[in-house]
Amino acid sequence: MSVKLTKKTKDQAFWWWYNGNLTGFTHQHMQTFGFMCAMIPVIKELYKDDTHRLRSLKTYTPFFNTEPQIGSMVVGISVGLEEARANGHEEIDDEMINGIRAGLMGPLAGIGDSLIPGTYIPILLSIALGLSTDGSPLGAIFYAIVYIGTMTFFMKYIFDKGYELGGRAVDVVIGEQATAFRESMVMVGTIVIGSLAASWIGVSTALKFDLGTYYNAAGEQVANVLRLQDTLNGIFPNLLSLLTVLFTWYLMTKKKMSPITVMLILVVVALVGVLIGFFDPGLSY
Amino acid sequence: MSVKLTKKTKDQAFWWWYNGNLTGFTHQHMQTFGFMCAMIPVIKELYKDDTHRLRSLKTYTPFFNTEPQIGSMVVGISVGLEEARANGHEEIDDEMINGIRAGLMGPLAGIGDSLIPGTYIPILLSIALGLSTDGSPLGAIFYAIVYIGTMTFFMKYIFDKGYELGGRAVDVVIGEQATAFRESMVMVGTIVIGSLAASWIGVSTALKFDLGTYYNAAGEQVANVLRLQDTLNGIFPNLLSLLTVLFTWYLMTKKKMSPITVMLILVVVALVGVLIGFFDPGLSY
Amino acid sequence: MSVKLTKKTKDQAFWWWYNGNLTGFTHQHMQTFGFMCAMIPVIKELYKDDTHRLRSLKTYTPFFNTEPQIGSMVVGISVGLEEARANGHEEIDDEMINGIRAGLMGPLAGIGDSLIPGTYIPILLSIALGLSTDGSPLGAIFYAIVYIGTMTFFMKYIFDKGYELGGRAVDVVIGEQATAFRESMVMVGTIVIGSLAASWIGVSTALKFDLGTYYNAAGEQVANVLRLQDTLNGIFPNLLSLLTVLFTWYLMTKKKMSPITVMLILVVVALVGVLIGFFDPGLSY
Amino acid sequence: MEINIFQALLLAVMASLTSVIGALGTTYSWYTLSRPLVASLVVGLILGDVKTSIMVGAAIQVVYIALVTPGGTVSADLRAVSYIGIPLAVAAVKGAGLNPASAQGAGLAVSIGALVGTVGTVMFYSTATMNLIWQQIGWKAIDKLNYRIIYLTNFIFPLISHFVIAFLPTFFITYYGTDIVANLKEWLPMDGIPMKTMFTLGSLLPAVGIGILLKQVVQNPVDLIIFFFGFTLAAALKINLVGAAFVGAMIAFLNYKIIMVGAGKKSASHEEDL
Amino acid sequence: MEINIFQALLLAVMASLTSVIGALGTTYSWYTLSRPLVASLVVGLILGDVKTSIMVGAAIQVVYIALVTPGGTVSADLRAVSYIGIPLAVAAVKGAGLNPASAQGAGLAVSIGALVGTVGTVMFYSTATMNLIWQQIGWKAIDKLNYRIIYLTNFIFPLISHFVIAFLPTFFITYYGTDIVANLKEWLPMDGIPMKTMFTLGSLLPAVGIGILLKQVVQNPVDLIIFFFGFTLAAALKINLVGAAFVGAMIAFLNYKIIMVGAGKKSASHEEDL
Amino acid sequence: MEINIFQALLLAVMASLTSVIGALGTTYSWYTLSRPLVASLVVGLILGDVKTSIMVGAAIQVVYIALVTPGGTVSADLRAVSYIGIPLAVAAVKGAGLNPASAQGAGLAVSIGALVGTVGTVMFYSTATMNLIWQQIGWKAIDKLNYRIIYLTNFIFPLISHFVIAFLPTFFITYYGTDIVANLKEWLPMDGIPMKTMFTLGSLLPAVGIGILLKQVVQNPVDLIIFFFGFTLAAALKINLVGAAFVGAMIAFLNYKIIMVGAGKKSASHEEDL
Ligand SMILES: OC[C@H]1O[C@H](O)[C@@H](O)[C@@H](O)[C@@H]1O
Ligand SMILES: OC[C@H]1O[C@H](O)[C@@H](O)[C@@H](O)[C@@H]1O
Ligand SMILES: OC[C@H]1O[C@H](O)[C@@H](O)[C@@H](O)[C@@H]1O
Repeated sequence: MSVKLTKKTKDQAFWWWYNGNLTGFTHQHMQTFGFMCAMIPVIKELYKDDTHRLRSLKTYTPFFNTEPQIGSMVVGISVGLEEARANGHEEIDDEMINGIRAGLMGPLAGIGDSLIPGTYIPILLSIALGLSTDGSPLGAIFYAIVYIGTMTFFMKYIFDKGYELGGRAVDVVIGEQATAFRESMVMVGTIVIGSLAASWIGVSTALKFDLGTYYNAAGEQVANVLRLQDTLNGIFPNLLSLLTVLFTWYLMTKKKMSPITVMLILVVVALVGVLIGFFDPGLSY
Repeated sequence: MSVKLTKKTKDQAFWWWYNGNLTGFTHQHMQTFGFMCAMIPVIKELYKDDTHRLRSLKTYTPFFNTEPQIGSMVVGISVGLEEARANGHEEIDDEMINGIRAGLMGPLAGIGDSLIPGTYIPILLSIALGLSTDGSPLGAIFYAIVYIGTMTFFMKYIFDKGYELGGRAVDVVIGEQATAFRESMVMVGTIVIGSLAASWIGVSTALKFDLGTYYNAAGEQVANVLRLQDTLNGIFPNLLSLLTVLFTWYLMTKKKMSPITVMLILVVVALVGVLIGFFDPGLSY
Repeated sequence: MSVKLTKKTKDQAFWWWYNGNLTGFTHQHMQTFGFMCAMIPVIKELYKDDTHRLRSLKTYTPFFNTEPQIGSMVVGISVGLEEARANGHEEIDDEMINGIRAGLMGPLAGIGDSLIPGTYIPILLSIALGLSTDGSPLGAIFYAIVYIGTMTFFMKYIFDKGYELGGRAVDVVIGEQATAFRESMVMVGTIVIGSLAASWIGVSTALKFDLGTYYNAAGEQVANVLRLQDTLNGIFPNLLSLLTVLFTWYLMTKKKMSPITVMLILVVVALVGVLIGFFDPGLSY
Repeated sequence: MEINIFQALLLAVMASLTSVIGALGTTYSWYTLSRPLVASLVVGLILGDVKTSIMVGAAIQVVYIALVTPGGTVSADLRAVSYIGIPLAVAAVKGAGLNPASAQGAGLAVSIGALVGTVGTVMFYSTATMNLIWQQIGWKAIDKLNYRIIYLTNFIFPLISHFVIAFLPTFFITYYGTDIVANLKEWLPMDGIPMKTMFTLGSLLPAVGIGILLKQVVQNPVDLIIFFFGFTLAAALKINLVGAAFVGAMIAFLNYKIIMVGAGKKSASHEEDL
Repeated sequence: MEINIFQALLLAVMASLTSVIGALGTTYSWYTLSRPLVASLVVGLILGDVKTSIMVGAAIQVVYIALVTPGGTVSADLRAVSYIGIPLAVAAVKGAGLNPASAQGAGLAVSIGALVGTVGTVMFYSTATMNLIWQQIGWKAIDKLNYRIIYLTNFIFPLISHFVIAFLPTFFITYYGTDIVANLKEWLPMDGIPMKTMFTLGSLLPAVGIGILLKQVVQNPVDLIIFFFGFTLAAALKINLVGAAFVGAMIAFLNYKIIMVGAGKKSASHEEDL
Repeated sequence: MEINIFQALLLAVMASLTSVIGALGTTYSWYTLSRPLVASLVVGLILGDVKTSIMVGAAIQVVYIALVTPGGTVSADLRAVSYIGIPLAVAAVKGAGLNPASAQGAGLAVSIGALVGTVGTVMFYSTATMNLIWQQIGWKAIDKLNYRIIYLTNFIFPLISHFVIAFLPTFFITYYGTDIVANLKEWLPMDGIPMKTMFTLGSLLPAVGIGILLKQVVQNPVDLIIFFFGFTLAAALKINLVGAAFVGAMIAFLNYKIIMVGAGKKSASHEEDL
């Protein structure tokens, strides 16, 4: 006796996600509630007793966050897996489902952020800006229609692909292979997050020491200025950003601080840094 | 009772290869026939009965292609292995020989192409051009003698080295170690082929969108031109070349098309691309 | 019955190292004697019979060399391990201790050389030069105090850390895990040494061939000069340095030559190279 | 030019709905309605001057054309830029009688945008923090299988946060702000402590987002090696994210083989099922 | 200047023998006799004006100095460049009374070279395709152990391809071509569809060569990861092939250890025998 | 200006104590007392003109500001630069009546420094070689557990090397050298064989140091793969040492997992204890 989700239920899952992936955002749980809302119709249809419903709902309580649009794939996969679990595949337990969720969210966050807001949107906006040069509303309308149209199609498409994959995954990605696959995906994710950190964080110091002058080999008087940022780059490029990330990671992981606390600490760091001249964005209107 | 190839037979193998490595070239089999012609004297001397001869001749029917001059090493290795097989080493079967052939052809193609026509010949030609500045035939004569001389010596040398290696290989590279070695060589080959693709294919699009102008932060009117090639490079450098290779690979591997068919398809692609303005080499006399 | 080294003995080990890490330097043994001198007080305190003393002293006879200041960590680790061995941990044998020493010395040499004389000292000296612009002794005094002060503190600190680590290591880094760890450290070391070679050796040739002129596509007469160094860089950047290192490695490892002999060979190479015009530093006063 | 009470109300509604965590959802609100170019059409309709508004919006859009918010870190919440910044800029530009497409016009617009962008950042973090209250409620509902509360937690309760943190300030600022805006540059100069700190903070905060992502994948300090490797790819080798993913895939491929070998299977088998 | 029937015949013979898959073998034909500089000496002897021919050949040689043909993909088959292009260029240059070493002389020579180079490319692919006929025959001979046919397939039958595809066209073009050549630039302008398509094709075709190589090493889609990695090395990191081979060796070294561990052997053993 | 016998003796003592393998130990002697800036203070006190000496020392210091000596390879032993070069330069500068901070003054100082730097290099290698004698003695002491001899080998015997190779030459050169120095540039021009050979040697010798390090880690030729990989990182990818260590750590991490899998343990366990 095999249970098959109705199209309607799958659509509900998709649209709850589409509309609510970030609406209840906190830095503590990010997209966890959004994800749960998407799974609720599925869980309600698949299981009739509360014990199973509770077990399955709780499966989705761990932290979740990714680029939400490309991330609809993960929702699709989870729906597929949940369906397979309801059909008696006992290998599919919480650990496996969350392993896959956790394994995918890193890479998809990196790839999604760089491809959607990082690449696709700038292209569309360039075109749209061209259409609006003289104050014409055309560009704005063009952007809204094209972006929402293509993105909705894309999200639905990979949601469906994910659903199929999730279902099939049962036959393939089980046991040790699933572990190996998941761990390796996490590895890609970690590498991508590393690159993300180096590309998108640009902490730098404005500190410089004016050390008078000295005479070089040609006997010329040369200004002797030590820019701390140059020195740090010599040790490793973008070192301060690396250290800042490690610092936040350390506070959250080892000191068990919440993201909010860490942010408050950074507020203090920023203020003190500015006061002592360590930080100076050097901007002007 | 051990069989040892005569010097004469080995020389024949070498010279058949030297003279015929590409003479019967098709995109289907490339150097397969050239390789076979080199092996025939060897097979004839080593085996007296047709069963063995046929078995061994058939060993060399799979596809073969590499930079043919540096590739004379592979011929040498095969001669050595064939000799060892004739001496009763049963581990040396078709799979093993072809594994080694296939493992080496990728790396040697990449390395050979970049070192011989890519580096050595340009140097010789530079010198030769200098000698021919005023229409003197000296440069041409110099190039012909030096290139043929050094290359013939080089080919013979690594053929002999290959032969020795092939003979010795039996004691060493057998069983699982051979598999591991072969697979790892194929891996190097695949990586080198990847680099080859990126270095030697330069598919690019000329498409650009003229999107009027917009005003930047300083209020200056700036031309808003979207060059598709720039955008694609932003996603990944040389992306179009990557996609083109994957496309040909897909057609040949998954759609089982012959290289000729694929080339005809590319003719159509080129023509259509030019007509719609996607491609434009932008050359002039 | 557990033996604990007195603070005094540990301090002695540290200061012997501090003062003598390179005083008895030869290219044959480098820091071996310096290391032994640091271990002697430890060995004398831990063991009362000559058999054990001899065994432990001999543990430190293999070649040792690293950046000596950051290298005080290795001394600390060895002291910790020796103490553990004296307490009956039989897994700690010569092979293990030397494995760790050998595993660490490569990475620490690379990292230490680039961070201390390569980064920290230039910074301090820049500041000091600024303070001495007008012939004032201030800069010299500043440098001497700050460098010696911070470096001594640093060396003592990582010596102590190393000692703790060495003691704890027993519970953790034993058996196969120790082997895996050591081999992997050696791997990092080898990679770092490779980078070191590429960064710090700059062997280049001055050879160039003046090949008259030729006419280019535009019909212009162009000087046709072949710079060997450019050609070599085209094959692989800094190729001559790579070959020189391999040459010295080959002489020392395969031909069992001593470093001194190799250096004398290089003197000849340099002289001959200069005479035939292959080398030319191209300097002037 | 004045902004009347009704207009200010509409602007405040829009500011509540948009933002990266706005009530209309990521695709509609953040990636569409809060883009300055799109917003300028809405603002133009509200203020009754589409042409000027779009010219101002376009100038501001250029600055934020590739805004990315990794791991919930927002350097400029566009809801403020779009629904406070654009209206005020339109008012300021018209008030000063400037051509919005001129150097001064565009410059003024962009300055106002930058200024309120930092205000938006504060709004974003405050909203996300206030949402913690609702999640407390939602969290308890799970055990009771109270689906309704879960949906309310994700969709409805956060409206309260938006009301307090986005609606009210937007209303007041746009309603009273037109006079103030002219002197803002003097009150909050870029080389003053507050603005310097805000922008410094803007460069530090993404580290928290990355830190949160990192926390998910790195439990074991030894795994930081993998993170360092990825950092090196981009920092020292200037590889982009797609390239990093390719290199990462190569490494992960080896890792996969290692684990499979450890599990006693030949990695070759099944491989093709991936 | 005229090219007589006898000269045209000799040039046609040379064109048949050379090419990358020419009858004289790679080292003699492709890498020596078809190099424009070497060819110009041969052409000079045939035409009876060595000096002019070599000056023309040298100018053309510079363009093709580092021509590489990976995986049987040829962007310019030098047999046409050398044995059609050089003679026609010599004729054209002398006809116009130009100094072959002057800007106009060298420019004209190079233009003609480029033009017939594309003709040569068509020749190359056509010859390789026609050879498929002979391989059909040769393939059947294997089972019968008919060595003679195998040798004929590799060495003699392809001469028919060369006769049809290289000899005849070369003969006619060089014999009748001297008048035509002057107007070629007008008939086949570089910004016309035919030449644009030819050159575009020239940039696309190497992909087939690489595709063929790739097909040999990547059966399993998952192995594309390795290919992507190699591509990234050159495309994003600008590493050259030797460097890529070094990096590849490092990865392969780990792979070797993994497989050996999987096979239950310590990789350490035997390693030194490699 | 003359250097008297007493001053020359003091300078010779300093030259014996400093050097990278100087008797005062790495931190005090090499990294402090032999730095030209610090040395110039000492020299100034000895010669009785601190100001001039420091100006000269500062000019020379700039040249050697980032001197690294990997694996016992020294391109310029600063003991000669500092305790022969600086005094002679001070003498020369004052003799010629130059301002040490002028173009000519600084130039002269730096030239003399470069010149005696190569002399120092010879001193360094000679001392290290002479120390082989003492190590012969020390080596025998180990078996006899003769601790005293071991300490003497490392600390006291090498003083003899320093006396012969550094003390005596320094004394004589500084004592008699002031007159000579003016003409040195003519006697040993930079484009003469001796200086060319010296500087060429300077670029070759570090290879021995790296070779020694390499010998420790690469016994098996196959391990050269790892070395080539590291070389490629810096040579082709321009990564610095810290970056190379990060990449290396990633590779080593995989290697660690492979060995652990081979040893029949799941690498996951214990990992965190590292
Ligand atoms: O980085 C992944 C993801 O993190 C958060 O959920 C938000 O900042 C999103 O905009 C982002 O795409
Ligand atoms: O790429 C390897 C090899 O492929 C084909 O055989 C020909 O194109 C050769 O010229 C080339 O060297
Ligand atoms: O390279 C490591 C180390 O090698 C030798 O011991 C000396 O050259 C030191 O100065 C150096 O730090």
